[in-house]
Amino acid sequence: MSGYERIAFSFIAVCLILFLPPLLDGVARKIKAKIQLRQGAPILQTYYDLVTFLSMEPVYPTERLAFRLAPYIAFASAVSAALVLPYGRVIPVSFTGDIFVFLYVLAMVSIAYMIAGFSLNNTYTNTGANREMMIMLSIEPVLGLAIGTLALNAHTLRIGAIPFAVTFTLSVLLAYGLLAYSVYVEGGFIPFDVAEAEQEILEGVFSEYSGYLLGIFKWALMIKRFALLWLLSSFISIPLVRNIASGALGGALILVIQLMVLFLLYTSIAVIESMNARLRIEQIIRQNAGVFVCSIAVLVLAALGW
Amino acid sequence: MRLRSLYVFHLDTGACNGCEIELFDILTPYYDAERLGVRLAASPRHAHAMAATGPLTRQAYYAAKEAIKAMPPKPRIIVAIGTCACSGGIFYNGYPIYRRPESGREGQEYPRRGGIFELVQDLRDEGEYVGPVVYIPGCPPRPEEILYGVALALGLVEKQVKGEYYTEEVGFELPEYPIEERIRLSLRERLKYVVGYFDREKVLEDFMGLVAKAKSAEELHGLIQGYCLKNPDPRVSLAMRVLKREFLRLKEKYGWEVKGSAEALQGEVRGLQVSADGDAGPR
Amino acid sequence: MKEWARKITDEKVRERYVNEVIERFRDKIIRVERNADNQWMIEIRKEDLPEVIGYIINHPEWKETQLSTMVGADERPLRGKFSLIYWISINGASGDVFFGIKTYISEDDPKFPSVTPIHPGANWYEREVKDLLGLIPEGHPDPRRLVLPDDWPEGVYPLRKDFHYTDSPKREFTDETKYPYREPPKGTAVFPLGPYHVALDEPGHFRLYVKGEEIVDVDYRLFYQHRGIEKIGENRLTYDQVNFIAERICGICGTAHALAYAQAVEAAGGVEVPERAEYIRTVMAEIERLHSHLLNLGLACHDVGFDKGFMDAFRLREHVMWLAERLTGNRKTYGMVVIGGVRRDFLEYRRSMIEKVIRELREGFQKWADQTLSTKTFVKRCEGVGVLSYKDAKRWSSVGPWARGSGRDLDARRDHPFAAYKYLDFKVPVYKEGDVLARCLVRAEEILESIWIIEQALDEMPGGDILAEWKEIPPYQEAVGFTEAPRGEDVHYVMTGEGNRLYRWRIRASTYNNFPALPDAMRGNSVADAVLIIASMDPCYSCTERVQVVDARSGKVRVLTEKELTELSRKASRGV
Amino acid sequence: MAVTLKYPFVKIEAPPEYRGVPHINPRLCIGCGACVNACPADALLRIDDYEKGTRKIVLDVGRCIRCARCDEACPTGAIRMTRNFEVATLDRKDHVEVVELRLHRCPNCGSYTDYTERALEKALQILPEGLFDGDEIRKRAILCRNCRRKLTVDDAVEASREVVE
Repeated sequence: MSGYERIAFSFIAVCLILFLPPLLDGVARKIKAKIQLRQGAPILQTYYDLVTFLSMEPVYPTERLAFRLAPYIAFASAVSAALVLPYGRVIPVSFTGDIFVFLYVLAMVSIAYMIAGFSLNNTYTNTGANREMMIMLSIEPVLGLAIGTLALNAHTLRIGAIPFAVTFTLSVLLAYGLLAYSVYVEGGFIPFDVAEAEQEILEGVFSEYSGYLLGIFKWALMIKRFALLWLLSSFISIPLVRNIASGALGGALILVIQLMVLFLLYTSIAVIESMNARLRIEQIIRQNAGVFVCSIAVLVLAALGW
Repeated sequence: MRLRSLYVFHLDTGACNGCEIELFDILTPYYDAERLGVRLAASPRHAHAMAATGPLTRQAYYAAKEAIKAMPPKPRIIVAIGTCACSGGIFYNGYPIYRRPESGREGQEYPRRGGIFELVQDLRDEGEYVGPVVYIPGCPPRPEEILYGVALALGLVEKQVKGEYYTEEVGFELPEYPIEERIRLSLRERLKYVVGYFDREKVLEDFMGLVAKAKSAEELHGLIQGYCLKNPDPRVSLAMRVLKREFLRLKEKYGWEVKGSAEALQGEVRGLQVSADGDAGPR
Repeated sequence: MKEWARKITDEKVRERYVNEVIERFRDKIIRVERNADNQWMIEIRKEDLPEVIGYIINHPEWKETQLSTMVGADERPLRGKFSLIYWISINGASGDVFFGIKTYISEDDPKFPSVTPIHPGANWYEREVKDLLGLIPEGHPDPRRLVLPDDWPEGVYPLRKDFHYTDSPKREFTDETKYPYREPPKGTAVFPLGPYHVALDEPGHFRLYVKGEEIVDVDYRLFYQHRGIEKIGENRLTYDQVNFIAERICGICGTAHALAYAQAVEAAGGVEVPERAEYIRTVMAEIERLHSHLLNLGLACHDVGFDKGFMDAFRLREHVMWLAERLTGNRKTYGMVVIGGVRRDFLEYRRSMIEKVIRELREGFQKWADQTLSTKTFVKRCEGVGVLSYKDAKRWSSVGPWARGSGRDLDARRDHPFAAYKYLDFKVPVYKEGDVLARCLVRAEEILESIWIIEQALDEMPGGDILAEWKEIPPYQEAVGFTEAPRGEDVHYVMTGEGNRLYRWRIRASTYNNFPALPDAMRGNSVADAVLIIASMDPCYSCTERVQVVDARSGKVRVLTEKELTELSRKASRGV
Repeated sequence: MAVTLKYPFVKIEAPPEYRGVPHINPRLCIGCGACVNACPADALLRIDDYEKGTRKIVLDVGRCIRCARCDEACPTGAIRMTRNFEVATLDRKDHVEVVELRLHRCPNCGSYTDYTERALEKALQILPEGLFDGDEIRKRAILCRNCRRKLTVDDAVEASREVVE
């Protein structure tokens, strides 16, 4: 792999991480609007929203530093999570054991959300933080086990290297299912968006944020969703084309397919979202507990070599 | 820079829900305010604009004040939706409605005071920044009306109304009709009970047209028969016949000379009564 | 049943009810007077209030007895005393009777024994007369302020005749004058809801006392929207103008209020309404019910994050709104009903417009219901949530779909036929489960019933005038007017006055009777469902494939028996 | 297919039955004040100035609840519900329409009466010509209330004004 390819793809990666998520959000909004038989916002609307928020002064309901820092922590964590994933044949940041880093920084986004929620004496933010915590605690192990199963199969602890090495067995296929589920839940899509439920708890933690802090926070969450879905899309697309793609051109091919799968995923998620109502938190926890048991079984299967 | 994104927080200061639901309505498929970048904000902290409805009751006043203060310092656009928010509406001087002392409670001031502006003025007096107020009257305003107001706030359209001050110089018209003004007014009043205030103008106009053509009561009778045959609406036909009966009765009452013999006319009037009361309306 | 047949049976039944009360309390009754066809006023001493009212309301054989409204009036200029009237109705299609239990209270001793301990449904009414007239209910379990704003001074009573309607006295707004909420139960946290909460379309403050996410108890402060309408109606406006403020009591069920008011004045003043006007009123009331129920079903979807259902319901509803706009000139606040009749006629083209819209609506609504009930996550959120037992519904005198979802079989359209309902045939859906889904099914069925009612009314609409001429209303006549709004029975009491103005006007909206029952429905549920339950008191969810079956068989709702319908909806409620 | 209307980018007309904002045609208004009495929301005002001899009929669209009672009451059809609804503005003054009319001055004593010149003209138009001695009434109708009382004339104008109102 040439240095140029590395630099070019890393640059593209950073651009994608920062600027693609709002577009994806806009696309999702447009799709939902179309399903509801209305025109919907322009595809670029999320950019406009972000720009207006980022250009506005926030109001500080508290003096606590945690409140001010939380959006930045979330943003940095989300970007870091996205950076350990493969873009074409290039992984911008890669080292042994980055699986754990990925899971860790992903959790950090949620933790930042909780820090923010608990830094205020407000029932809505507290409830939002509480729900986020419960969801994270119930789904992160599933995500970890799913990736762990795949890592076991691929014999690598680099998350970006897994899709290049994974072989298809029963346990891997099941792990893919679990991965998809946990990505969906962790992404906070309907029916699992209880932490930011607008009608129930006024978007939870966000209810006290304003101005550019809100902008950064929302951006961070979009990047987190992007990272999660990019993970899934990489795991789907790279094994398909890894044998025929070599060199910089191959990398570009992979990237294109990754993007296509990503858009496909986003589209289907938007469709699922508009066809569902939000669940109650205890319903979600019950469901996730069941899935967790399954994921342990899958890991055992993988350990047995199936 | 034109605002391309407008998060609106909805503030109900005691409205009847008519405006609330129309506000919801502009988010729904036929109107879809999202295409203009409008979204309902969950919290005043996110809001660029505050959509206020209601006449501002005293109980809501304090909470409403806190809500506006919780908004980011700028732009704080206030969108007053509905007549109540614009000026207090029909409730303007009820005892639980908030009004500033200088607005009085029974004044003859104009533009009429009341509604959300009382709160805006209080906040400005306290030194809080509050942005422009867009007034969207209506009871409740149609969704298009609200969209128009929002578009005005976003700078997408130009305003169309302008205050007017007319004096005698505009001139005076006292229109003449084919029938005497007093009789016209009586007939107009009678029609209110038959077809209602809205449709009566059209019916009366048609009737006067026929009267102008007719030279005698018989001829009028014939013309009205013809009109009813052409017009398939039984309600309009009924109204026409009622009008004719009333018209002939009034003519007689005031001692005008009615063409045709009195006896024939009497018989006709009686006949009309039967037909007007008997076969009226669709069954 | 034909009208004359109903009248004859009714008269006998009525006599039985009235005679029984008179027999039993012979020595306690001071005066009995028949105010209107179905309204008897019985005057008693104030000490006997709890006994007499308790007897009628808790009568074991009388069906669905109900405290319909309670009126306090300042009759000092007339008789030197205050008056109280408890209006109790008998429902359940077992006789059309309203009892007005009246008592006078002197100014020197403005106390009366509270009825609330016997019938909790009187809770708000008695707090309200305390606020507005200064009559003190003795033995009331919760004598906190209800109606007046927190910054209203003590000892000023706006509904007394010596209070000028535009006065607005104030006291300092401090922490002490703030509403005294109940202390949270041990080990609970307070979860405030409102007054400005996105999903509550009106302001009201709720305190949910929660353990984790479970609601243990609820307290509330409402009347953020108290606008002093009664006082304005008694002072500033004339009889005809009051219709328009009555319409603006509620922007969603305005016609029901305007109609209730008009009927009250018509009953008090002996104004005969032309038959055609009655039919037009009926059609307008049903069109209003259509849009209101669609709205409520849509908002229920919105409250659980199911935006597709919300958008689709509103898309359907929009056609009803456009229809209303073309019929009356406005999408809401139709301005149709006035004393003596209606203001606009249904010309031929308007008739065919209605027919077309309701035909399309029936189809569209069935599709919507199908789609919504096949959304598993949505049904999961509604089933078994916010259960209101029959006992609770009865003891709070709840009305409308909120009560019918809990098994109360009452509907003013059938039990106290007004407008043209006496000539029409329709069913009153009742469900026993008492949860949010049950309320939803009631509403969904009512949409179909409404369509059916409109079809009949258009077919049978007679000719004639649409407005009666009336010159003068005799002063100091009392009567109540009642309608079935989309949310339940609305009752307006009027006492006519001099100078083309009302002496006393008492509005009782349906939610007034439903709201006090809300804490009972919310206890034990999750915080996440709080908004949904609140919404379901008023709006509701979807209906089911049952609707499709109904149409596929015959195109008419009539064909299915009640039993079949109930079975089908049971299936629906068990899961899709 | 999206059903969204293109408004406000494409104009939409309200249906013919729509009750939009009312508008006073100043050429028809006679300043009788029937609309002011009918208005439940006090969106219409009648402000008399006996010094200057003017009457102002003020319509504030921002207070109007669009019940069309004024339309119903107006004897000359001067105030009418239009189909216009695009009246949002940032300045409440844009909502106010004022018609200023001259009050009739009594030719006998020179003080202003409580009706306008135009209302008098209208009243004379309504007066039944054949019924009484028209000229006599016409002579008395133009006097102010006091002068008329002095002349002990029956209140024909009042009667006709009642018809108007």
